[in-house]
Amino acid sequence: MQPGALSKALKSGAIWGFIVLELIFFSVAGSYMSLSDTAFMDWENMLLLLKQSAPIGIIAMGMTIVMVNGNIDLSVGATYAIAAIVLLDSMTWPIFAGLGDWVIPVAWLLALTVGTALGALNGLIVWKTGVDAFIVTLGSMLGYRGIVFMFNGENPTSHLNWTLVDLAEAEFLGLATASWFLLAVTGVVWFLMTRTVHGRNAYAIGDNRDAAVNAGIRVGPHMMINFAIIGFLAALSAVVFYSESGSVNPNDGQLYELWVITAVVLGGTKITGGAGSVIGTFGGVIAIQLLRKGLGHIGADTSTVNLVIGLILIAVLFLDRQLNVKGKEELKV
Amino acid sequence: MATVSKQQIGSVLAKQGILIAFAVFIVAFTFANSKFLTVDNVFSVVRSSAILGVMALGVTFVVISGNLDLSVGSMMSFSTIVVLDLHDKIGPFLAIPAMFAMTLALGALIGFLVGYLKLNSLIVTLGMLSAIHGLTLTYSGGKNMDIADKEGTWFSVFGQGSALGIPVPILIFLLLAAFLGLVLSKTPFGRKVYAVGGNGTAATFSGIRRARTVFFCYIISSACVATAGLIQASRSLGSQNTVGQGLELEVLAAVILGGASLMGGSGTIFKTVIGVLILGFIQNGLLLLGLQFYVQFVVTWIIIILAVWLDIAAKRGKLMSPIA
Amino acid sequence: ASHSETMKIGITQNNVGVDSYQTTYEQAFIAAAEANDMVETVVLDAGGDVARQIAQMEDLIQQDVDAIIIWPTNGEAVIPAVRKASQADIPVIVTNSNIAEQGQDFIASFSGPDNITQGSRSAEIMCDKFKEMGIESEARVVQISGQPGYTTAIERAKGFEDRLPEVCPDVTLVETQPGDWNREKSQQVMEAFLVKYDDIDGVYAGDDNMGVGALNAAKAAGRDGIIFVGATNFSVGYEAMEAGDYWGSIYQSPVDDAEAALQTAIDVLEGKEVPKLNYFDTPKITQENMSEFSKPVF
Amino acid sequence: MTDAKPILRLDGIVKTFPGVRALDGVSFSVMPGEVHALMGENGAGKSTLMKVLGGIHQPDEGAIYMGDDRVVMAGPLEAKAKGIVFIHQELSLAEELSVAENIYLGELPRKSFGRVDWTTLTDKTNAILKKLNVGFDANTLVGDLSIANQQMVEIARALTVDAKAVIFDEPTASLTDAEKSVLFDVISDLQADGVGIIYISHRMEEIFKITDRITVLRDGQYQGTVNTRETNEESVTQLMIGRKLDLTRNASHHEIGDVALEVRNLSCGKLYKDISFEVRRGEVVGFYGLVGAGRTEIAETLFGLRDPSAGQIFLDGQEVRISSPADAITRGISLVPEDRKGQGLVLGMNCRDNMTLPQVDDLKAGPFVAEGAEIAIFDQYRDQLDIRTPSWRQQVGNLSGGNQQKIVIGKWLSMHPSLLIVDEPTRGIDVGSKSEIHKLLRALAAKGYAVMVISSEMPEVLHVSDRIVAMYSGRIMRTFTSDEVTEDNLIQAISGIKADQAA
Ligand SMILES: Nc1ncnc2c1ncn2[C@@H]1O[C@H](COP(=O)(O)OP(=O)(O)OP(=O)(O)O)[C@@H](O)[C@H]1O
Ligand SMILES: Nc1ncnc2c1ncn2[C@@H]1O[C@H](COP(=O)(O)OP(=O)(O)OP(=O)(O)O)[C@@H](O)[C@H]1O
Ligand SMILES: [Mg+2]
Ligand SMILES: [Mg+2]
Repeated sequence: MQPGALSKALKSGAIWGFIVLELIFFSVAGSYMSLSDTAFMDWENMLLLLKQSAPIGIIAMGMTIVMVNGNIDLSVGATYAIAAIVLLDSMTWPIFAGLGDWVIPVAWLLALTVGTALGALNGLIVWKTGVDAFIVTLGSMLGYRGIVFMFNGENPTSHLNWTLVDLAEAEFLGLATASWFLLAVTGVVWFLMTRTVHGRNAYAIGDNRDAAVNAGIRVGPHMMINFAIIGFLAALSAVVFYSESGSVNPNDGQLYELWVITAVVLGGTKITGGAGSVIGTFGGVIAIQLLRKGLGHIGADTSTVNLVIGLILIAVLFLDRQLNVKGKEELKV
Repeated sequence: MATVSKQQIGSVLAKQGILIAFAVFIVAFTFANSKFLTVDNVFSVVRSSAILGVMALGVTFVVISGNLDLSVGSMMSFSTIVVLDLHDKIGPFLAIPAMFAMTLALGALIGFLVGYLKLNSLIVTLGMLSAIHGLTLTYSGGKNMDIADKEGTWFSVFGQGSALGIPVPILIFLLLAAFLGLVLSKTPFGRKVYAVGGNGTAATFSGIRRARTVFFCYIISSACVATAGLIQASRSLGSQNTVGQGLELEVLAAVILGGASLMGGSGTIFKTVIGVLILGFIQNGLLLLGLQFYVQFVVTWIIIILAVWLDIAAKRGKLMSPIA
Repeated sequence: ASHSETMKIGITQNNVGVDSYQTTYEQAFIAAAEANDMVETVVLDAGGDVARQIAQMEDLIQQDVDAIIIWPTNGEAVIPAVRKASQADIPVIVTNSNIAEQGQDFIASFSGPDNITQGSRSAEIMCDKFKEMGIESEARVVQISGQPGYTTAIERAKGFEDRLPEVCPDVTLVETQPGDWNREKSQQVMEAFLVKYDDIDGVYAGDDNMGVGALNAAKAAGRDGIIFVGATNFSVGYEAMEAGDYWGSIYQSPVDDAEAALQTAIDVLEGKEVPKLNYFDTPKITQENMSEFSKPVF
Repeated sequence: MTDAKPILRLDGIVKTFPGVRALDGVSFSVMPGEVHALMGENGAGKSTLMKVLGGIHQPDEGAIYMGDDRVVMAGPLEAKAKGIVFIHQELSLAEELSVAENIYLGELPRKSFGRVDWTTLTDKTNAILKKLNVGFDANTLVGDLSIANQQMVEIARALTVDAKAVIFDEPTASLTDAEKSVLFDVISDLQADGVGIIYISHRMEEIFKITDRITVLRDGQYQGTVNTRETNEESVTQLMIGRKLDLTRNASHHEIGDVALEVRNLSCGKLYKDISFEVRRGEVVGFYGLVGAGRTEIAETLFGLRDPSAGQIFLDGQEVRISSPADAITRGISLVPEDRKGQGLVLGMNCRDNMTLPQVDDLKAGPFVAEGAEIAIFDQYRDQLDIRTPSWRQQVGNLSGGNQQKIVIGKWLSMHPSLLIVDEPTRGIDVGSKSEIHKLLRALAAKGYAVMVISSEMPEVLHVSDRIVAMYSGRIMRTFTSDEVTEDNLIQAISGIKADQAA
């Protein structure tokens, strides 16, 4: 074991420890406070947890890449809504009328393409103008939301296709479609970030951009690709979720960016870039979903839920910090 | 000496990029709608921007110190609800200081967490956004808060009164901006804020108490939020729990539009004021043109990016970023 | 299932805390459930997020409650989740705003106000007043609608926009902008309207909160004689009517709303006949008849 | 060699920055197999010239030739593709990545599906590291390495590609002698392969040890090129600074006063143990040791940046607990830190504000900062330390490395401390200014300051110190007076050999 390995293991373990704490707490509290007869840690409930984590989780994987790369994307919620509209609306377009249920893959593809393009547009602006990603995506968070409303005014866009719903509700080996997508995305992004040149370069750029530039890494295209990936994943999340629900409100996906970022940061990704892990993000997503689910399970009311979620976020951060202090002789800066 | 004059133009542009963007924008709207540049309208815009603006003044300190404050919207709801509730219970004379004390206590808590415990400000203030909202709901029982005797209270002066022909919210905004502008640019404390945001380690090595500096930035921010809450409460003499919801991002947009860097260490109060006005005039201008709100969204997007782009392009002397 | 013992009823609300109507609804619901020994409830709030609401539906199904009440965040997106509940033999009662046609087969009943009718009634109130003032041939109206995307906002706007030309064909609706159910936002929108239009005779707001925001703007600008009509009579609106500043609204009580939903659920579980569409009445309220109504508590 | 064609030729390069003409028609060439030194004062334009060559800056005028072809270095990527390797003056590493990934940054070996070929990467890296004879392996995180070892990682990059020319911009600034000799071996290997080497350094002894020719710049202007064998330190210095330099050891003797600082049995975890020494007024005490010997940590403890785990500190005979730098400053202690970019400067701030930062609370006119007084302070130290900057308004980040260091020194001198601690004070500083700083340190001592000088340069320690504390691995091995110290016994002491064990 290399020096520091233990503290690192503890560090990446913090989120898992927190998840275990949550499970214990809600199981115990649930047995007193909940009127449900089924235990919180019921296997079915845990499978449901995985499924319910999918919408945020899939986007969070993309956010991990973008944040490791040293950027941030606040527009994912709006991209998610646009992709959902494209998905549902395109199924009713007259040109696809002859396709029957084959319109489904076409609509999926369209939605994913649009998401990817919107992500790439953010990336292109960041690259070419040099404006900070936070500002660019803060702007497009508004702009993309405006585009959402242009589609259908303030009305929801709906198309309930029961074939699609059945497909989305299907289970394979006991796991729902959404769960499979979440697991697959986690796997692929993990591979991308730890095993490929592109992923390692993303770390290098986020860690020390000047060094990456000096080493001849093409920083701009890398950033654009990563924005395209998060756009794709936001669209994928929409595709997975709206295939099942069939209708999108123009303000759906609002505040998703904040939840996603919270999950990613809880999972140990540095806000300034250069460090972070996909597995950690997975833990962060599960931790948040568990918290929401558990608070509902024990019957907390709205104001309590808000209060508790807020305080717990801060508490996790505090614990994480305590685990990371190197000792008394540490430099006091 | 052609190069020199070009350089001079460049450096003027670099310093005033955002102002020029602002001017261009005002002229364009004035041509588009004759009502735009009337005294009434300007007052109306500045008055309704005052609340956002006062909050942005405080957030400017936080951002320059290298941190974020996403809790301002939720905290503003809190101050508004509290002062309205206390107005009828203990009277405005006591309600105002009591509300300030409570809001400052929240600011102190955040300042303690971010400054002294060195927790990441994005997550802390995100957490506080949610927690303070919960607190407000608990405090109000989720109900709207209204002053019973709306006609008979002098409390309305902060939001509705005017002095010397100028609406009081505008006066408060401008006076506070002048005061905080001096604090930031001329006092030792202001210097320390820049140093801490620019390089916290170097600031510590220079004997600056970084934690304390950050702490006071959040105190200033919460004092501004309390002031904004006061104006808000006084303006409508009644309020919902969600009155400030979502303002945090608008405030941040204004601060950034003014040219403060999220990395910390740069930005000025004057530029933030310009940023606030740009946002206010965009919203108002588009409304006057009768555009749908979603067109406003798209236009705001484009203007934010163009303004910031112009600003940094002028600074680096090149339109396109040098990133390969 | 036998209901000799307690009934477990789960509710997932749209977005508690966004306005006092929903909060009062939640409190009234809890109070009504506590008053009834036979009922136990799980009260959940979707925070306006469809995904969270669907997850809550799944959780309630998984917890095997006896009935689910849903205040939909989106009248169509929740249909598959409602179908799941009905497939699990859990009756679903929709409250406050209905779900779409395709989902009707899966629900036991809808209980709530009729928002389209509310919109039409507001149009009638406005029109009647114009006629009384004799300006029905040239009056100009602006509309401040609720949060874009919400069924309630859309239905009320639709009811108003459809009905107004029927009753007052010469009144023009010059512009509509959303006020997001938010008093402050509405005030800002109204300020711009006032600058832009020299002649505004009437303002229709999607609820009284926004209506009062608009009223504040008009007062600050010193523009008198504008007729304000809202919906969901909040206590601020009621007070403004008392003061003579605000003309009329639609009286709708969240307590009635909540109690009706709970009672419908109990009736369904007890096997009683319930109508599919269980509207509770939301009458017109104006300065003239307001003494017949008690001041809203929210 | 004289007949050979240069591999690389820069012709009439001009480069201006706002307010600064950094290069004014500079020409320069490198032969294959040659080590060509580039010298000049701080801010003379050396790094800028190399950045032009490396594609980081585009010249305003002038041309670059490789062989007979005119080339354009549009960016670092092109420069690299053309066989130019640039080892930067400031560390340019990604701390969260491994040594191997850093060495091959931008050119990780690939397998199918864009995967990183880890086996090849590790093998190649370990081969290079073996050549460099360092104590870490390919998978170590760069952030866990000391500054010196990080510098070695930078140097390792020179060995990864088939370089035509390698630029070393002050590679030895933070290296110890052992590492330096490894570096020189690497350079002579490259030389043997016909690679052209450009070597920037302020250390004369290195220049005369390894280079073939020397080109000198002054204020962005070309001063001439000489064969190293045909010149000497004195004339090079004269070329650089335009005057002669007095390099004699400062023998000024003055009264040594009372004990200003006494440290008794001080320990700080594993960083250092059982440290005892004293520094008197009027005395300069040098601290010499290998990197990692714990000298910086002692300085940081005295400056309130670390809590000692045991032991006592006395200032003027009074036991004190120094809780923070602010506390240390009020007790009259100044610390010029080791890492100027990270710890010394706020790069985005202007020169004046950086210089007066520690005393900003004291320079007041009413509630405001007295800007006039600040400018006066800045002007005083700009003149005294010969800081090259167009005005106090310039951002410190735009100054050359050496001038940045002078700002840090000025900042702490202007505090008029009673105990001045300087950690590697002349890292990256040109010969002229270095001797000025040495003189200054002596003069401060003469004024009654107590001065601690931490340095990894033996000549420097020998030159300025009245006494020398030799450290090894967190412990004091021996304390020498200036009469008894020799290079040999000093080297023995810092290598962990006790005085009584020595021959
Ligand atoms: N990006 C920049 N913007 C403005 N001025 C710059 C910039 N980079 C360098 N300069 C200026 O150009 C001049 C030459 O700097 P350079 O870094 O080349 O010096 P140097 O010879 O390497 O000095 P040192 O020995 O101190 O490293 C200096 O006056 C410096 O302030
Ligand atoms: N045992 C060690 N293993 C790894 N790194 C170490 C070790 N000891 C010290 N370091 C690191 O090496 C660097 C230099 O150490 P330190 O500051 O103690 O040396 P120093 O004697 O001050 O030498 P110098 O100032 O000349 O570099 C520091 O960054 C420190 O963290
Ligand atoms: Mg240099
Ligand atoms: Mg050191």
